[in-house]
Amino acid sequence: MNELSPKKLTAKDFATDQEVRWCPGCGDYAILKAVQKTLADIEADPANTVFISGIGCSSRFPYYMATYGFHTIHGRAPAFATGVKLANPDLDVWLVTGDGDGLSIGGNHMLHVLRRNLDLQILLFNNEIYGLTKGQYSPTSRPGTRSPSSPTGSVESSLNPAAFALGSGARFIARTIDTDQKRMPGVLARAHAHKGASFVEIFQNCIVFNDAIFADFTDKAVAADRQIFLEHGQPVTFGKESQFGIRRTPGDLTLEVVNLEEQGLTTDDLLVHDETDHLLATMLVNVSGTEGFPVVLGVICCNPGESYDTQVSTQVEAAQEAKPNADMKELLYAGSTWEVS
Amino acid sequence: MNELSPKKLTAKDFATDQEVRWCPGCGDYAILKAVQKTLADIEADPANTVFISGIGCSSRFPYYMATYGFHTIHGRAPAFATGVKLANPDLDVWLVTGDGDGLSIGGNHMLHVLRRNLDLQILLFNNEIYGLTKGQYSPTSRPGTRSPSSPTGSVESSLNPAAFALGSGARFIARTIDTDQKRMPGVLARAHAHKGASFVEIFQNCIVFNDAIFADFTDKAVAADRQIFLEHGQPVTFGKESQFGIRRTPGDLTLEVVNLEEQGLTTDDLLVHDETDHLLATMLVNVSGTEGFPVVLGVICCNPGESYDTQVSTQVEAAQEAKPNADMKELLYAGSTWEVS
Amino acid sequence: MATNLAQSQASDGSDQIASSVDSELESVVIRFAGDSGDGMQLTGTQFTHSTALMGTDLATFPDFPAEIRAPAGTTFGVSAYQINFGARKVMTAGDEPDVLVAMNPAALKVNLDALKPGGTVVVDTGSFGARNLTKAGYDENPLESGDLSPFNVIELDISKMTLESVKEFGLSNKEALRSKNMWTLGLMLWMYGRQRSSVVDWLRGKFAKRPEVADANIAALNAGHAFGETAELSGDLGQRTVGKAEVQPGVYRTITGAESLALGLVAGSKLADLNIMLGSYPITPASTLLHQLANLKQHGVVTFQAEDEIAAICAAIGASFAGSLGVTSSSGPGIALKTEAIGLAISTELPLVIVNSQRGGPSTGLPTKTEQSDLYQAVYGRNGDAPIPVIAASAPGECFFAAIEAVRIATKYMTPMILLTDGYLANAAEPWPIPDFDTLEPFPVSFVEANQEDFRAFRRDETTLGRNWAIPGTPGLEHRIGGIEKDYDSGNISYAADNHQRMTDLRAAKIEALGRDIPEQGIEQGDATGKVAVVGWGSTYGPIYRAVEMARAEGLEVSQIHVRHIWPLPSNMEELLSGFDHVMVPEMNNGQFATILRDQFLIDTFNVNQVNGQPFKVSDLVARIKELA
Amino acid sequence: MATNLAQSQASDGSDQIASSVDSELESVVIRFAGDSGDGMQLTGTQFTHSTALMGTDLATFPDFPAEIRAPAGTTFGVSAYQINFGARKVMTAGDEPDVLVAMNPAALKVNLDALKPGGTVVVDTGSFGARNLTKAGYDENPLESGDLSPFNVIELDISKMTLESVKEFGLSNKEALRSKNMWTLGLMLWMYGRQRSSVVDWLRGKFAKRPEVADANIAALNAGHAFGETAELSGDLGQRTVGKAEVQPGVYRTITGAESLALGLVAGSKLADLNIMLGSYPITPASTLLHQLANLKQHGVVTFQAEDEIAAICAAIGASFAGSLGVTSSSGPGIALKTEAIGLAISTELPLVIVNSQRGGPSTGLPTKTEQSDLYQAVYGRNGDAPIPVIAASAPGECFFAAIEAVRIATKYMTPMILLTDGYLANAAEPWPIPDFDTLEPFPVSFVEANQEDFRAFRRDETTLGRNWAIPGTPGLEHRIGGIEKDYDSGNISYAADNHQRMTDLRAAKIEALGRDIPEQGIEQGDATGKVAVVGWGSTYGPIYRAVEMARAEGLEVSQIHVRHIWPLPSNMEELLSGFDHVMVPEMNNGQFATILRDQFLIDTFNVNQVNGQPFKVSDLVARIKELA
Ligand SMILES: Cc1ncc(C[n+]2csc(CCOP(=O)(O)OP(=O)(O)O)c2C)c(N)n1
Ligand SMILES: Cc1ncc(C[n+]2csc(CCOP(=O)(O)OP(=O)(O)O)c2C)c(N)n1
Ligand code: SF4
Ligand code: SF4
Ligand SMILES: [Mg+2]
Ligand SMILES: [Mg+2]
Repeated sequence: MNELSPKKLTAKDFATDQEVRWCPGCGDYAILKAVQKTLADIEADPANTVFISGIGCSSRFPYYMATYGFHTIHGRAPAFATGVKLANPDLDVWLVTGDGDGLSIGGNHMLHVLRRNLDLQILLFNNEIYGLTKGQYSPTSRPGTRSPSSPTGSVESSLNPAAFALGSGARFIARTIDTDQKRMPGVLARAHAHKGASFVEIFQNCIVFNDAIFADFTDKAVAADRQIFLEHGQPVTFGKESQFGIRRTPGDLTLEVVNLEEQGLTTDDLLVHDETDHLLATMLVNVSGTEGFPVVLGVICCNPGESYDTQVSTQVEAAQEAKPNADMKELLYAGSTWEVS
Repeated sequence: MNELSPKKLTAKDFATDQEVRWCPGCGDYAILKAVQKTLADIEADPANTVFISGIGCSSRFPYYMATYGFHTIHGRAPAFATGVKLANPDLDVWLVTGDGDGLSIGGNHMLHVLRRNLDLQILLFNNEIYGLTKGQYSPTSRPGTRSPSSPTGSVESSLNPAAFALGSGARFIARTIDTDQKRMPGVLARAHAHKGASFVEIFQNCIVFNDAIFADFTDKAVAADRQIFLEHGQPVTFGKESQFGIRRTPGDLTLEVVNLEEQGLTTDDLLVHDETDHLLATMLVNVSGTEGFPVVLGVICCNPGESYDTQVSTQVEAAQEAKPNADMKELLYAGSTWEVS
Repeated sequence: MATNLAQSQASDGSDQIASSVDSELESVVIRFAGDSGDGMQLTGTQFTHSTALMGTDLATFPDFPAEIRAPAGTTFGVSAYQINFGARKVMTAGDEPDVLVAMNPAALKVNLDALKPGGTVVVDTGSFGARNLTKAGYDENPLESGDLSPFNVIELDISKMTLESVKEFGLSNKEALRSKNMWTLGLMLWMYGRQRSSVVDWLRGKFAKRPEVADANIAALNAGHAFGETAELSGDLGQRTVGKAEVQPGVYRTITGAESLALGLVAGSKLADLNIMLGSYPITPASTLLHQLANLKQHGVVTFQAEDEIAAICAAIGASFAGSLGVTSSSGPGIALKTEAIGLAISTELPLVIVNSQRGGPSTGLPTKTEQSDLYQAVYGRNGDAPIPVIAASAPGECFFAAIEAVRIATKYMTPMILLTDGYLANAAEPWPIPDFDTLEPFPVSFVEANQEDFRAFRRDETTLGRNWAIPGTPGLEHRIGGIEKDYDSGNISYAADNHQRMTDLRAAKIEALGRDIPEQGIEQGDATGKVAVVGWGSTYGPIYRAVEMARAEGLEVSQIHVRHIWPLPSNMEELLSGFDHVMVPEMNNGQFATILRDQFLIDTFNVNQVNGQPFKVSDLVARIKELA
Repeated sequence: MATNLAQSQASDGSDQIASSVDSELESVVIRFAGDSGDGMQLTGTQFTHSTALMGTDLATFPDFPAEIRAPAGTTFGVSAYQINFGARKVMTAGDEPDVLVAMNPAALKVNLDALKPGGTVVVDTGSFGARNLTKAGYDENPLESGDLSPFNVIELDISKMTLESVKEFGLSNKEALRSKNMWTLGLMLWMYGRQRSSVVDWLRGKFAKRPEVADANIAALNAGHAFGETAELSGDLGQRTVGKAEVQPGVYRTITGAESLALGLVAGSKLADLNIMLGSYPITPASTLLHQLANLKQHGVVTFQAEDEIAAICAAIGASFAGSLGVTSSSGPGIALKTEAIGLAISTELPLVIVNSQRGGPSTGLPTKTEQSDLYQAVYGRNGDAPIPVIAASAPGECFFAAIEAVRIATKYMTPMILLTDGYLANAAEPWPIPDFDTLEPFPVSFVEANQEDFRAFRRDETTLGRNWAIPGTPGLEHRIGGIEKDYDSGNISYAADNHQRMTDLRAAKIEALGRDIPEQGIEQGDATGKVAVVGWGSTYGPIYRAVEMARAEGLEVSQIHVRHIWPLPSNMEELLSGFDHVMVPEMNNGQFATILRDQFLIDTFNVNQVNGQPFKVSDLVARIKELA
């Protein structure tokens, strides 16, 4: 810990002197602001914090954080993060990636870092497009997306990042929106508090190549009716007057949207969010945003388990305790030896 | 189609003259037999059939099939298969891979071939170990597995291949066991009949490095009580006398095991398997084999959608129809030209 | 491409003529520079197009930032487009611009150094406010500080005049200002007597769905043009005439390297009688080829945007296995990822064209800058003894022919092969005499026919050593291949020591066989013996051509040799080089091709290396030639 | 390693002595061959161990099939282990065995060709049934056909005698037969007068949980030994004495290259005062290093079995960034996958040791065979101008010192570096004088200290040009690095043309600086000038040593130069080579190191290339030397 800076840091203290190089109006600016605020809120130590990214517009992020940072190569950030944590588990690691970086070329590392449950925060900036390479469709782009590489429309199904993460064994899943400055720092703080791999999908607007792709649920006019912000232990409601809710379809293994007043129901009839329930999380992210269903935001799943780096350290420490005098000489002389004189 | 061989082929006709090079007693032999029988059953045309594999003991498979075959490089078989199908969508492609090949180094290609829904059959030989490289733990190895690379026990969580496949958007998921010669051909034939990516996990015994790892549900003595073989539209029962069943836990979003007689229930009270239900499939593969739950086998999910290769062909054909006279000259002269004389 | 035109030369050693004569110029270099958002690339392209349509020869150099759209007004957000056009063969985009159009202070700051002394600067004073000056890092307004005194400065409030010209269309201020580039283009078109009609057509097409935007842009274009015509600006802003080039008769179009490459691959596939399956993953500056080919489905082209570069090449190899022409394309870091799979294609002897659009390295390097530093990777960069043919394209239009040659080699020799281009070639444009496709020699492949008795997958042609290509779907030829060493005949796995030696020798012999099948190395300019041979490859063709031409004009005994076949080298190469006292090898890398020449022929080379992301300057090359000749 | 021992030589040009003398032999080569399931590797290892314990010098060559456990009785499932041991310095495992132990017909079939004329064959007749003969592809029983007449054949029903010896332990027939190898080992130990005690200890340890199995194996071992002692087999099966070697005094152990490499890396990390973080993905023959290091957690070693080779190297780079010694290890195809990331390590100037255990290529190639064909990949195989130091280990025990040198270079020069070993080195064993760790010079790294005023991540040491290493967790040094070109001072992104040139030059200068810091190239044997210099690198050390020694014994004017520092080359290399009329370069590849020598020094080389998965034969090398000397 940095003993020389006892003074409480503000969001501004986490900004670097580097000029920010995103397109004017890009959603990345808002995320940067929220992350800087989060670090101030959680009283992060800049010396102990490392931002690691791959390649993409989003992956420029580390340059703008006054912490340690590593802008690596395309898709491999989770692997670098793993090495950093194995070398020094005390470091606080944040990973910034995009839908192309993290789910196209980097899908495998994403899978395995989640499966292993390395202790870090993964921020996936999902703008459903390759920004940096000028607008080709990505694995999260919707079928039919016209782009330079799909002039007659993409014919690929889009990946649901949260469902993929859950299938990969993720234990913390959350979602937020670039412009949601009010709630994003809270979600990020939760991700940080979770010891293990925390996967946060951030809906991010690429104003140049995919403008307004999330407008159907982020526009102010529709936001209240098209977004659910989950809270653990709370009944799941939404709408301007919390007039809607989600409940288990009676007698079926599904969820349904209800109108409390119209259907004469109370919040007691509603699903109570249980963030420790992996299967409920899977259900929620699968129905999220489908016909008639709002988009599910907030902490969807938080079901901690021991982290990979902790377990590795434990084994190393155990070995060191078991052989406290392990030195080079002992090692060189291990096994049978003989002397020639 | 091969017009010269109207005679019906037998399983033997699908064997090559190459000496089979697996360890004596390896589960791969049984799978080979079942696949050869399946091809005979479905009257496959050897000339039109291609087996593609990566690297591993399992990936030696193509050498033993009297069809076209490509033993490629580690983890990349899905990508080769994609190229084959895009070049010639009429070919019938089978992909053989292992838990290391398909889920460790090849996890990303697996994800994307499933997401795109390329029309092929994927046979994942899961022996929960790296066979060919002499027994290191794999992504499906259970935590604590001792192996040359984890002498004090692996500290990684194991991946559930079927759950991962579902999270990746797979539309056909099935499971079978190497020794189950009776039911495997039926499962494989179903996979073949499904147009799109069919993912079949085969529990395979590696007698040398991971012997009997599946014995707790494959041993004859326990098989009936520890396996569920799903049938679409049928109530889910198991046990020697079908005395057990699965039902939805009343009032909860979970499944539970019941003893029909003891609990005074009938098959009408049980869950009826619906293979088109993606979410039910996710539930089933997640509870499968956990405390008190048998292992779920058979066709778990079959919910077809248009395949990637078909859609690509459709676009190419549409372009060709729209410009039936597209020739090189037209192409060279496209755009503005001027003449210098 | 290399035609010997006798002509007068600029004295400063560059591929351009000083603009001292006002009325009739032989060639002019203009650089348009502005914010990324100012549309300078479009302006440049449209100017190029109008110029080309008039039968003027030209070469261009687009130079843009890595950022998609950097914040307005910053120096790192400046985007530039340079064009050299003239009444004679133009080989480069010019060392130093005669005219710099600077749309804001940052553009001025970044580009002023390049301007030739006495050159003309056109600035938009409307963008020289305090905010923009600060952003550009100017403490003082350069228009007032005297910094510009060595130049002819033309100060115009382009912003204001643009707003004025489009006000009738009711656009927002922001939107209206977007037409600044068209106003400027109008002025420049007037200045050099080019037509506006092609620009108008293009605007109508581009904004078909927003006719008011098209109208505004056209109005701005016309206003700029009219300003030139009506404003009483003599001398500095007078109209110049640039003569027509003496170019060969024929039908022309403008073409960039990426376009020409796409056309060449399609042409090659037609000559080979195959469909193309391109597996690719976006990466700068290679993506353009993917974009181009994605639009050519009507020619039987299938494009696969893979999840990564590895999947891209593996899919291409799979497609070749199944009987298509597999093609994959990327740039340095992406090619690096393909290394393992290239080894498989070599081992299984399947045809494959691998296009590398080189960019600044190592690692991510300078993605939008040009470089030739992936030659080592191409020739040597694999595990095992894994030889592979490598050729390099040298000019935008020539990419077409290089691509055809690549397809020919890959299919005839059943081998993967690497075609090197670079960021400069990909983006640079030139007028291109459209070739007559019917005169090109076809080289159709023949797949093994069904039910051959005694078929063996690894039997091969005795001359080319290319093996049998038998594709899935063919009855009776079922066989299996893979990356483990194969029996030289059946293709079955073989661990035999002798067989491995035999196959290793065979893979080397295949390359030697190809060496006997490629054209002898010619000489671009100069005699077959002499003092200095300047040996180049790739996109340095233009600057080297001009430099050698100038040196020769001064009477120096120097010849130009430009190599397309990097590996194997043409069979007469050693003899050719032995005829010169000095072999100078200019490369935009640290001497990679020189390594090959030195190893192969044990000749000393004089390496001229520049690794700064920029093409060579003609004047620099001339100076280096003088050191030797 | 190279000690000049005057000694008599076998006339057939090999590193062994004909077994013509019955009582006291100078050296003997035995090859144990059997089914993969017969435990030949264990037999060989145990024989080696017992032999080494007696102070006899030795070298071994394990050669096993790619299959894990091929079906019993097949030729492709034959596994062999060769040992050369003797009363003098032993440099190779021997060209041809004096004694072949063949546990079944397939083993006989595969190995008989290698046996020296007049050599001895020990066969287990119990396994020469019709089924096994057919599986091995024998139409006729070779024991009856006369095929073996050139040899001394010792026919023993080892199977039956083994069953007999273990019958008291109540094992199944199948299990009992597993002890055949111990019976055979017992016999061979008796024959060469070695002790059984170390084998007994090992069996007790290995089967600690199944004492009945240990007992059975020990019984078989003793029975084989007793058989030799009691059976009245004179001559052919008499006891031989192999004298002690005149080896340097000291404490010894046997060591394989993989073991020695692991120890060297740990030693290097201790000398550098760092912890190791190895990122690796299993691959033959590199996995052993992962296995070795996974067992050394008590030395602060962390091992990460990554999901693939890319993740493995990226994690290692991440660990270096965070202040560990990042190490990654693989073989050809896996190294290929690491190419892109190596570029990043070069660009970010982080220390990293990349170990390549070479195997037969290209592509999957021959995974269990040895080769030196990844040198091009190591020196040249990257995009961009991306130089990296490369060194090669030459013998099992020497891997220890090569590894230390690798760690020294990587940390001192802040650079990734490649250490080449190969399949032969990884598996071969030799007696090793255990070095005194305390005499090794430490080279502790110093991280930048907290809160430095005016800290710049890319400032560097003036001599080594190694940059500042400032690690996360250190207050006041927060900074960001990446793969885009960096400002030469601050390390911030820089697209400036001049800066890119400067950084490119700097990366090249770093390699030159290292060139001044490595030892001058020495001469292993012979004079500093002469007719022929035999220049080798890597695991060919042994055969080349013996070949040069023999040629010199015949009076030829030949010297041996063995290069550890492949890139950069030692500074005196050019001068050294210029002192010879001929430079012969033997390589187990198609001439890759020769390319470097030719390019660097413009000298002609006489390349001796063998690419068949096997080490050179001494006799072959001698013959090639004679062509020149
Ligand atoms: C190995 C490699 N392949 C390809 C690229 C080119 N590339 C850079 S970023 C990118 C995609 C970026 O998309 P995403 O991750 O969604 O980030 P965004 O720009 O949208 O924030 C690609 C394909 C590269 N830099 N390196
Ligand atoms: C690029 C590359 N990395 C590593 C290897 C080594 N390798 C071969 S197979 C294998 C794992 C095999 O495991 P799995 O896929 O589960 O197959 P199994 O042998 O168990 O059937 C590995 C690591 C390789 N051949 N190529
Ligand atoms: S291209 Fe899109 S994602 Fe990238 S900086 Fe611009 S707006 Fe943002
Ligand atoms: S190692 Fe295991 S998986 Fe491989 S062939 Fe042997 S038994 Fe089968
Ligand atoms: Mg994106
Ligand atoms: Mg496996």
